Amino acid sequence: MKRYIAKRLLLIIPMLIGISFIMFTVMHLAPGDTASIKYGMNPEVSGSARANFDKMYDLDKPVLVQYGLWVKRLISLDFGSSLIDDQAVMAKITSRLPATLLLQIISLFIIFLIAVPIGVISAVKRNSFFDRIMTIFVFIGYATPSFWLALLLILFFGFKLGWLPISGMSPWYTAYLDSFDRTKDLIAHLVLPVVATAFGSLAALSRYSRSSVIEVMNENYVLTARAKGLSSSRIVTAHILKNALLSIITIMGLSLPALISGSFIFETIFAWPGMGRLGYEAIMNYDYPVVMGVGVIATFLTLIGIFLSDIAYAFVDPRIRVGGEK
Amino acid sequence: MNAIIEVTDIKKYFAKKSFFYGAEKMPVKAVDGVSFTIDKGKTFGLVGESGSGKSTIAKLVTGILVPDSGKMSIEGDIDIVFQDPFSSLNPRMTIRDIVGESLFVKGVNREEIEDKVVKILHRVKMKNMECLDKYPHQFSGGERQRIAIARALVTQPDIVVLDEPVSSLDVSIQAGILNLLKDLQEELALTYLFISHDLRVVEFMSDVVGVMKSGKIVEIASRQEIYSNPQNEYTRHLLSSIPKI
Amino acid sequence: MNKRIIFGIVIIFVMTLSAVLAPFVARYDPLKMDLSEDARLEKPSREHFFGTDNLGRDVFSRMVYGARISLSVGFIAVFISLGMGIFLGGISGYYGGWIDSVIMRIVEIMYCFPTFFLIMMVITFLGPSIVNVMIVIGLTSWAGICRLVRAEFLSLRERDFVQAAKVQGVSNFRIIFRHILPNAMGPVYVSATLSVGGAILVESALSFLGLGIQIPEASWGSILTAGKVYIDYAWWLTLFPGLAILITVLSFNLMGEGLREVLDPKLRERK
Amino acid sequence: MENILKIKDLTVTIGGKEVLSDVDLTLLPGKISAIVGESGSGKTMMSLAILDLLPDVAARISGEILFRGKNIFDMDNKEKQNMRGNSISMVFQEPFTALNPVMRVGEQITETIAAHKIISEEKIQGCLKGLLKMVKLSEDIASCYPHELSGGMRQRIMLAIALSCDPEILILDEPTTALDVSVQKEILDLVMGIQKERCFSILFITHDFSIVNMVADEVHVMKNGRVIEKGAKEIIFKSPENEYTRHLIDCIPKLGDERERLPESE
Repeated sequence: MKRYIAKRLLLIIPMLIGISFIMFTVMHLAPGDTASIKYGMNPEVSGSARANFDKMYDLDKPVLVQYGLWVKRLISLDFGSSLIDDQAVMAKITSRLPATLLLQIISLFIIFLIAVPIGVISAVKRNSFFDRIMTIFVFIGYATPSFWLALLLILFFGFKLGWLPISGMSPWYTAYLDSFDRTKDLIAHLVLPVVATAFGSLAALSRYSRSSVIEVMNENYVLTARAKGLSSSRIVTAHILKNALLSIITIMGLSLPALISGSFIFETIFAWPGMGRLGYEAIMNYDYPVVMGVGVIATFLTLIGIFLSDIAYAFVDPRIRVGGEK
Repeated sequence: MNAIIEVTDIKKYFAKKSFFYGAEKMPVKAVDGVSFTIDKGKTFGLVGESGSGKSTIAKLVTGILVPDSGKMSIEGDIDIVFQDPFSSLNPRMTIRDIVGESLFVKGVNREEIEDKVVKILHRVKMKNMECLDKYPHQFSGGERQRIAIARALVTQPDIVVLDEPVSSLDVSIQAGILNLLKDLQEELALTYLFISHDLRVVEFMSDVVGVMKSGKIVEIASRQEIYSNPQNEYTRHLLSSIPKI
Repeated sequence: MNKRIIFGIVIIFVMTLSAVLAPFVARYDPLKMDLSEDARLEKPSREHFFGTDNLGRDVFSRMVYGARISLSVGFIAVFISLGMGIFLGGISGYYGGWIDSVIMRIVEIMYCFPTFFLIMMVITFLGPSIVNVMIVIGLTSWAGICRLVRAEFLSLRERDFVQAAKVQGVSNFRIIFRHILPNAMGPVYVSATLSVGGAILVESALSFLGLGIQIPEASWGSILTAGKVYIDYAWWLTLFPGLAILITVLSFNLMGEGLREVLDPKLRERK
Repeated sequence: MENILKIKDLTVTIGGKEVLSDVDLTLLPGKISAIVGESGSGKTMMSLAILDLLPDVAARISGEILFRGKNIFDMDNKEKQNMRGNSISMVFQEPFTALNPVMRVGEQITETIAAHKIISEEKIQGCLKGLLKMVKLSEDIASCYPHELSGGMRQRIMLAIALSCDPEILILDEPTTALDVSVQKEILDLVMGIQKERCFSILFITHDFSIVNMVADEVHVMKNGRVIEKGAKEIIFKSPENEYTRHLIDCIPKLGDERERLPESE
């Protein structure tokens, strides 16, 4: 088990290198090779930034050498500084990270807590009224353009009904509130972004949970459990759920990249002061150091998430935990 | 003696893959120094329990796998019939294409292929000849095994490896296939390597029998010797385990 | 026949047909502006089924032409990812060894990476255009199909009919194309159908962020985006394009799920 | 003698196809009855029907299965649960898939006891030790997961589960088909030994007449969902009335067989 964890953890490093290399190459795809053309696209780039940029990327050297040097600096978490305002990239990201993590983790919890029960109930009561309704919900949820949903949410709950705030996380007035009201205000600001973020994954995961539970229900050991005279609740909780959870955990891990991808859209729509919006703005401004920084950190977070799901999997599955494969 | 197959001290180890990357230190010794010879026109029966390495021998002799060490000399063409007729026939090919493929890849022309395919299907006693344009799932297990035998024999090989050819069939079907194999051997002067876990079937089919355990042949002798006067402890144990009628 | 497949096919067929026959289906020139006060932001009516936009253009006509772009992005992107996925997955699964290791590492990277960010980067740096959008979506979405094809190849490679073909001296080329590939395609069809919907969604999200199709051409996503400024008093500008995307993606998903039910032996009744 | 299980005119239809047709069968206390048949004969359906575990998909059932005089199709869920694993228990063919891979085998045994008996945890653990000893496994096996055990060991665990509540009827559905011959012998000897001691009834389902010869008192031969012949073992083997029965016995190669060819059926 320890070896398993260590190996999984070590795997993160080559993945990170591979992904950052792809991004690095993509940046060099931008038309023109020299820094001046890149600046030409954005008049906001200041003189000192240009100097920084040249230094940061050693643009006179071959791409591979440039990449090597960049990785060397990355080890000390030095992503250079922004071309727009000269701030250190790392500082910019760390100031935005908590907002993103808050939104993502809450969404993840909500997805898990709602989708799995929906899937299990639909599977156990297959073809019931509940199952049919949920199937329709799932198919629609899966096909809905999420940004469109976000717009509709803003239209109804923001403009028409005026129930919920539609943008930002903590406006200026929160400084004057006590902690209880501040939390209340934060929750109000979270509702719409969380709903928009969670909606698509919710549909996907409940569908997936349903089919994994059905698959497990067809296994011979479930027949054994029934032949033993166990009650149906015992069969579901002790035999079906734990086995179905194995594949659900895997898919949760694999859905993280989609969730992070969503953050670039939703943080922009809801003006959420997180890393996703930072990344989007950086791309639009050709702010390469920030783009690279956001890309690497986003990937790192995804990899950590997948690592955690691997650990959870190993924890549930004795074939990995105990070993001794026959 | 005119040995058509001569296998000397072949070995095949598989690196045991652990759950994720990296091989474990202890390889599985699937075949661990096996030697035997088969005379022309005879049947060599290879019997053993699961994991004994008998199927690996089939793959080594037919060239699907390459031995790590040892010598094999095989005089003549060789073909194979597998255990499971549900998996040994390509579900998306017609019977004509399945049986005729080995002729096709050798560049035999269309009429000749058709002719040979029809002849061999007659020979394995496929009852209706409308089967040519049908697909494997339209046949029963026994019929599929006949088709598999036809495929193996269409190029007129000298040697056929039969890897558990009746193990997944019902006993009443099994009898027909075993009889057919005996008939074909006589008509076409075939040499068989007959692999099975069932000592009774091996006794019925073989001239010489080898008993395998954990990658090694523990006893090898004529059929009469093995069944009436077994020398090895394990052979005796196996024989005593068979329920008697 | 499966109800879901029929529903999916009918809708996709109608959408595709009206996209192809756009000049006959649309009643107005999609680019014709009418800036007079009473022609702009008109509500849906008999004259203009889906109303008019801020420049007085007929939204229905724009959407019929937009279908051309949205659908072709979906189809071509999937075509690219299908080609790459089958090729790489096939050689990975059939040959194994170091080729397999290299390809699978790349696939894992694609899996663990928020690809949307990469797509945004590439489109921005290369400049947004329909062709770029198609290619980039295609090049970033092959990993799933690759893994699927590889898994099929790995298991089919060990099947007895492939082993038998090897014994009979059938060439690798023929084994791959005659024996393995036809048997591996079932799940690939399912995945490809579902991916078309996915690609349409990604294109619309890109357009929404201003990185997709550029004016004057329009996809459903960009029509929707242009309308979002007026969401408060011209709801039809966002509602109809969104619904069009939803219904189209839904049809592809239903068709894919239907295909899965038909093709997946696990879902069929057990013998 | 009074019967313990009586099946009357049982007909089961799945998806429009009759898998069992007018089956009659009587099980006597303390006796071993075998059901022999080839694939598709409906023998597995029989065993599932007795525990009312037939697949839900369009299974239409007529006829009666009387356990101690009560029709199991008239029982409510509670009564059925009480019967399954307690009065009638079952061992399946595939020891590799019949055990839950993520639960320790000890718990898979004890949960059966806990489901049927109201006794203390200590006593349950005592039962567990006794059961493991009975199937000739060491006590520390209880903390293993199924993947750590061999096929034969797993089938012993299945046997321990099935015997954990002292059933009156044990159904064995091809219990040794997936095992090697030497392991088969051990398992069969074990089952026969325990049965002699405890005198429950066994319904032994198999395709193999040589196993029937080894274990059974009574034999039922099935073909295409029908029982085509039944009777005491000695009679069936010596003078089968039905052509098919005779063929099934004759077509197996026997040790020391002098025949050049085996009889083929049409």
